[in-house]
Amino acid sequence: MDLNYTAQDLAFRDEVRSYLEAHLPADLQHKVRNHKRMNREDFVRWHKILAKQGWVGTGWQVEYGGTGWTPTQRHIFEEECARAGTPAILPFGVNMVAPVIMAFGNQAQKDYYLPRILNCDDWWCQGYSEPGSGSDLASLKTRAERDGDFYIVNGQKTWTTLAQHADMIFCLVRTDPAARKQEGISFLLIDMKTPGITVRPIIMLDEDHEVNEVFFDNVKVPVQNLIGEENKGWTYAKYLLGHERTNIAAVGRAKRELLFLKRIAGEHQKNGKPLIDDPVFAHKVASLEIELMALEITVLRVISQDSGRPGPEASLLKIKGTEIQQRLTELMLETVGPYGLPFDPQFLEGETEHSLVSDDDAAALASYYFNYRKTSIYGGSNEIQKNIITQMILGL
Amino acid sequence: MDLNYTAQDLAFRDEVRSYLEAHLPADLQHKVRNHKRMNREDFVRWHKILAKQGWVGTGWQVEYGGTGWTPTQRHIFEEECARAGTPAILPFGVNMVAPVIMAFGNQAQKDYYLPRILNCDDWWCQGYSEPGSGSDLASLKTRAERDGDFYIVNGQKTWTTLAQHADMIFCLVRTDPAARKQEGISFLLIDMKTPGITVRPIIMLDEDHEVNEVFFDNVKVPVQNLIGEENKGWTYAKYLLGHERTNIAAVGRAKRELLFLKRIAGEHQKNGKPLIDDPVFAHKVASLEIELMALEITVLRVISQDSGRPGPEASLLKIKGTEIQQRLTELMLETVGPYGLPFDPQFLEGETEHSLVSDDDAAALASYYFNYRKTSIYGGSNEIQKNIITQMILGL
Amino acid sequence: MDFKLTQEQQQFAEAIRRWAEKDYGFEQRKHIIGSPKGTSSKAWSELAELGATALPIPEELGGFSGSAVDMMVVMQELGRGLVVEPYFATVLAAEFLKKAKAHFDVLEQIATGEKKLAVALAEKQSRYDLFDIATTATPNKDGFVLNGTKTVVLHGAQADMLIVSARSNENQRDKSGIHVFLVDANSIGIHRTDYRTIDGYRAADIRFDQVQVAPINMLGKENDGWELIDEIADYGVSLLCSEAIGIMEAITAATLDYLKTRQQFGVPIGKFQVLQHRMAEMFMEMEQARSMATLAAVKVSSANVEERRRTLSAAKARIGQAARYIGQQAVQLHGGMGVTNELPVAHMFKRLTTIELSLGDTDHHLARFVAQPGFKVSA
Amino acid sequence: MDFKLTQEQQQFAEAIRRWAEKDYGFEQRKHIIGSPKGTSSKAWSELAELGATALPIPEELGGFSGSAVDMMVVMQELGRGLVVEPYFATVLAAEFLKKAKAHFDVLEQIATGEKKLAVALAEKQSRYDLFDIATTATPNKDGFVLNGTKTVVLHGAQADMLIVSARSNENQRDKSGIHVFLVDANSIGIHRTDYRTIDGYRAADIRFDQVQVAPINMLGKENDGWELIDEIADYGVSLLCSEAIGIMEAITAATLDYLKTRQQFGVPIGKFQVLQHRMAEMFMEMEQARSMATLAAVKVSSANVEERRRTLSAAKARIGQAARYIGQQAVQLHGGMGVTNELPVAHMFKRLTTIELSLGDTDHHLARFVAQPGFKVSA
Repeated sequence: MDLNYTAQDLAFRDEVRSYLEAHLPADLQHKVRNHKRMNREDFVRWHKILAKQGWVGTGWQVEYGGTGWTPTQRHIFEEECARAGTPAILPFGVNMVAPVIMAFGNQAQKDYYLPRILNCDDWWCQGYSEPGSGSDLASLKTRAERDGDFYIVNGQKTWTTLAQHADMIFCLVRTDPAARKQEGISFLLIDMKTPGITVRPIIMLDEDHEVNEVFFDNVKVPVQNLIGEENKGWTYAKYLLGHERTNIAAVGRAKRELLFLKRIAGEHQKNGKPLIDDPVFAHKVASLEIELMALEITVLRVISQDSGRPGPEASLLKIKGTEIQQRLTELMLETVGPYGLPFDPQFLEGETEHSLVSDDDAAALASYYFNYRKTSIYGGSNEIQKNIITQMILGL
Repeated sequence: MDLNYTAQDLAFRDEVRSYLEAHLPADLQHKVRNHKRMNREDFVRWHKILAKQGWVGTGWQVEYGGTGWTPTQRHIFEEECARAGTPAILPFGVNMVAPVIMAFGNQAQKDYYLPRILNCDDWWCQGYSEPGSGSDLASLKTRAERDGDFYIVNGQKTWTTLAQHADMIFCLVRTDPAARKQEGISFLLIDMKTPGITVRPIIMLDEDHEVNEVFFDNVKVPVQNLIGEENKGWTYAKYLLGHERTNIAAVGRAKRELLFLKRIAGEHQKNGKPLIDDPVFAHKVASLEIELMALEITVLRVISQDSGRPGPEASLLKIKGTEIQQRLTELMLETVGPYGLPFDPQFLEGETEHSLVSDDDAAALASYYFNYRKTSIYGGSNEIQKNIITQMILGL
Repeated sequence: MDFKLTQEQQQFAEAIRRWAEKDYGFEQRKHIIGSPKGTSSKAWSELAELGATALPIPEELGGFSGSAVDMMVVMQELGRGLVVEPYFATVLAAEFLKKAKAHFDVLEQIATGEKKLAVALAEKQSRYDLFDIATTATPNKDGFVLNGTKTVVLHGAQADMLIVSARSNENQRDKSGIHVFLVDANSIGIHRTDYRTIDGYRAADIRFDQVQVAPINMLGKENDGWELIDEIADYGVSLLCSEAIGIMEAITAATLDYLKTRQQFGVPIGKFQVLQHRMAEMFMEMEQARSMATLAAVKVSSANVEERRRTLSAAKARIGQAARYIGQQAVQLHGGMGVTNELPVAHMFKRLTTIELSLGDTDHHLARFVAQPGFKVSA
Repeated sequence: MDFKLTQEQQQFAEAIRRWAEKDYGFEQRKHIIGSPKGTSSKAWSELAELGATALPIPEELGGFSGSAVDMMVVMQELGRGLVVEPYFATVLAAEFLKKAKAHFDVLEQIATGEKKLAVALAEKQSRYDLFDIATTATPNKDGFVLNGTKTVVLHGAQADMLIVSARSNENQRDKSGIHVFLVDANSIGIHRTDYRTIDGYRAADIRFDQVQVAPINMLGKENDGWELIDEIADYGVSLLCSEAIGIMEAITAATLDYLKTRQQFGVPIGKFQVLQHRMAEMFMEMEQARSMATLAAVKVSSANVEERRRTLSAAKARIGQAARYIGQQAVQLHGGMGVTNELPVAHMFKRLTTIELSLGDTDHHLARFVAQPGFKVSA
């Protein structure tokens, strides 16, 4: 039993920390720390900075341009990024489609796509969910019919994150409608510029444009864009779903947000004293902080147990991680109270000065609270995660 | 909209209150208010005092010796009894078997049993649950086979409250094993002195002897002890289950217990000040008190809506009532903390002086907390109550 | 004891409900919110025609002398319809004039729908302590001069007149030394910044720069404004509680409907026991909240000040808790659809949330409940 | 970073577990609890033979110099077996002697199992504030004279010697002026009232009536006992946290088993989704608690006092919360059987409850966590 990092790990942490201090642009950091909205350019800029350093493929093997880090190093890197307040490296390319290409793609696909992913030459999005499928992913209906050297794709995807910026989409499509639900599904890569694709925004409850519907109307996709074998797509999708859960607990970000919460609760007053000195509020913050302390150890236990790829315990990390994130947003909104009501999307985009009496800190917090309700729904709702614990861990 | 009692109701309340002040024996009141254990004699004494006043059959029609009170009057009476701290009138005779006898019994049964119930000449207990039946009551297995003028009863009942004191038991027995689950059940009254009956105590987690197993080994029961028709017992049982829920919210008792909680939280210290002045603890008490205020209004809304016999809303009252009762016991135990640990059953029975340094108030509180875990289990577990709400109110 | 609504109350409720369903539907509302003004003159006229603006005004001033219970009925329906018009702000302001028995002409104009008002009490530092006032009222020969800034004034920019609190002494958190004024919103020296709020309403920051107010415009007793504010804030709480009940009914019904129709794994999701019990919890929360909203509407008129404060704070705390649970769970049970702006459920959730943060949140009111002298001895 | 137990730790755990299963089963335990003494000399000898009593004692005094993590392993197994012997009391007392580096003979006798000790700190008024001491220590020519009463002293009547706190000044809640003594439990003037506790343990009220103590029996520095008490109370907290984890594992396993075997409505009740998710919640609570118990065992030896206090209070608070949830839900899922004394589940529930109330409950430790200077700036 030794809960300390090794000297090597500590040296690595210092290296990452110094690098981030030197290379993270102040304007991006400010946006992240203040819960402002990130645009395409923000994401790409940060991705390319990290790509230059060779720190994008943190879960990739070295042969593909990855870092070859240990699970502990990856964890440290993610924690340091969160601590500093970097924009996210969006997972759709690096952590979702890339592992599938590495595992099941052919050499040409690897040679073409992987370097482009590392360097953010393509913006990827994910075509899994469909209207009506919800938690029952395998019930998807989008059809792909073989026609010579092409598949003709017809159907609709939904909840497609940031598809409005995307160059490429990876899709689950049904190639054998006669087969059973999980069979007859294939995994296709589709160029978003192909005629017949329409992207329709879905506006979220904080009025942000984060997800979309993507419509396919006789979209011609070259057969060389098929990953692996036809009708084996569900296997690849399940493989990917395992990968998706990396860092899902988001302990590092939660620690940064907890500091933010403590700071604003030290500035807002209750009974003429800082809110953080109110025993009732302080107890709520303390309970949350302790939950986070516990989760951090739980994450480290999972990492130390295996190769860094969590099994069904990932469900626990997802549930607890999102509960903590949501609770943080609740307490932030409680802290600013009525000063959280003013709504100024342009300010959140970083385009205008905030004209209000109420402080800048408060401006994004209601949106943040509302937006984060999604975290217990997406990536397999927390109810689905409990089903997984029930079945895979408890054997009920 | 008028949330005040009428002048008549207020006069009635004053009458009840004065009566209880004059007639409730101080020793019984002391036991009740201090969560001590009641013995057979305690229950009988109070029952007979009320019987003299004619206030036992509060839900009975006047023709059977009942009070003929309105639902509001019954509510006021129950509230006043709770406020004063009277022993309970045990429901098994008055509120459970009596309504069944009135509705489905023959004249001889009415003439014989009902006056005896009012006057507590017989101590009744309930033979419903069986090992293995749990929430699935209709799966009962106890057999009654007709043999001339008798039924021969074989089987086992369990969770039989205070059967160790009982003169009579009303039982659900299976008279037609070939019929479907809910059919083939009959409703029998059985004299506990009949040869072949054995009562085995089940000791509760607070070591109290409150429930029992009752074994029937070729017990001969005269056929005139059958209620209504053979094989129609399930109908009568369901009728009774509706009656069982009267006053299940127990608002009056909770109000008395809340005062007890506030008193002891004013006496125990935290940080050198009364615990009730600690903001965190005070908030917990306040939340509970507000829940109770809400429940009181909810109860009154239900009473004012119908004839006083709640439908599926009774499930809400049961759940919220037991949640409040359990929360009260939690906060009481939190209040006394380690002083609740000493365990002296003889003191709880009222037989000895408490020899400990720690105060008398604390003596029963751990037992009380542990014992009250049953409230979310018995009478249809709170999970079953939520099923009822789901089906009967929400139509899911 | 009687929980029934009168026939008139029921008719009033039905009239407003029909109007909201027909003339204030989801698309119309969206359009209004997106308009430059953020409110609808047409809707306001219709509310006046329906008698809603006249309801709380005394009969002798052209109103219906509606009680707090009458107002409960209306607020429930406006909640159900998610109506974002300046009704709450106006009737809350009207209550100041009624209690102060002053400016009957304004009350008459409120009744007819000619005038809208807003209540400018909160400041940057006050949070939920409305006695925490930095705005000053300095006496001069013509009355008083106001200086200071009020913030997040609900419908402050849409109002014709404002109720404003200001201070005569230096002690920012002193409960004495507070004046309350009725001020024309277009007075010289008033600068209003209008903005949207997250729930689709409008609010404003209002700066008072040497604003002259006549002595006749002081409401209630000099330096004694806190009592008036405290009492009327409780009235506002009872209105918000009722509004919340209307929203809870609508959001619960929408969620129940979704559970019955949305299919997953081949069955309606309402067949999953976990979701069933969640829905049962939402139902119970709503019923407990409804009980407290009813109690609040009855007790807000209590002459016993402690009873009023105690009950209203209990109601706001309980309803805040229910609002959060019901709102969050309604969204959760709607899954992905719940977090878009495309269904009413998200808008109901947002309004339930801002109600929790208006006129004191759950913790604020729990603390106020505890602070009442009777807390330690009553049950 | 390494969360693995050493091979020795695993072997130790297995040995204790086998012993508890074989020689300290449900019926044997019931018999011991019902016996006049309430503990078992035989079990104590066996624990000594297994090396449990020697584990925390320094090697040079016949022990194994076991670390807090070693003790975690043992306490988990004693928790799993619901062992009611005076092990916790004795090793907590031993820690006073170890930290004070005194009375090596007593430590040797603890290692061999010859002596049992208890810790008499709490008083009628102290609740969880162990510095709140009314018992007085008056200096005289032979050392000190103790007067006062300690209450709910765990295994106080079964102990051969007692650790006692007493005060040299008049200020009952002053953190200075506190002495700690080692006192022979059979000294003249000591009156012990033995009784059962609700969880099957024994405790005593102990009156000190002019009890003479020699100067050599003062532990640590004069007037400076609070630091010692505070540190060792944290050690006790870490032991209790580990014990709780052992119980949680057992009660969770028993409940899971019950869900799989108990039939209702024709299926195992574990097929009902609501009960499945309840069980999943229990599992998550246990895992979060386990993380904190591990952290506590590691950080209890930290030289950074604030880090120690902060972590130990965090652990006790988190485990108290998990203990309550898991205990209550295990009983609930067992239905009627859960509220009888006939299954181990009820006894585990009771012990989990009393652990929550020992050495500071959840609120006490949350407040202590908040009171650490770093709370406002650390995460």
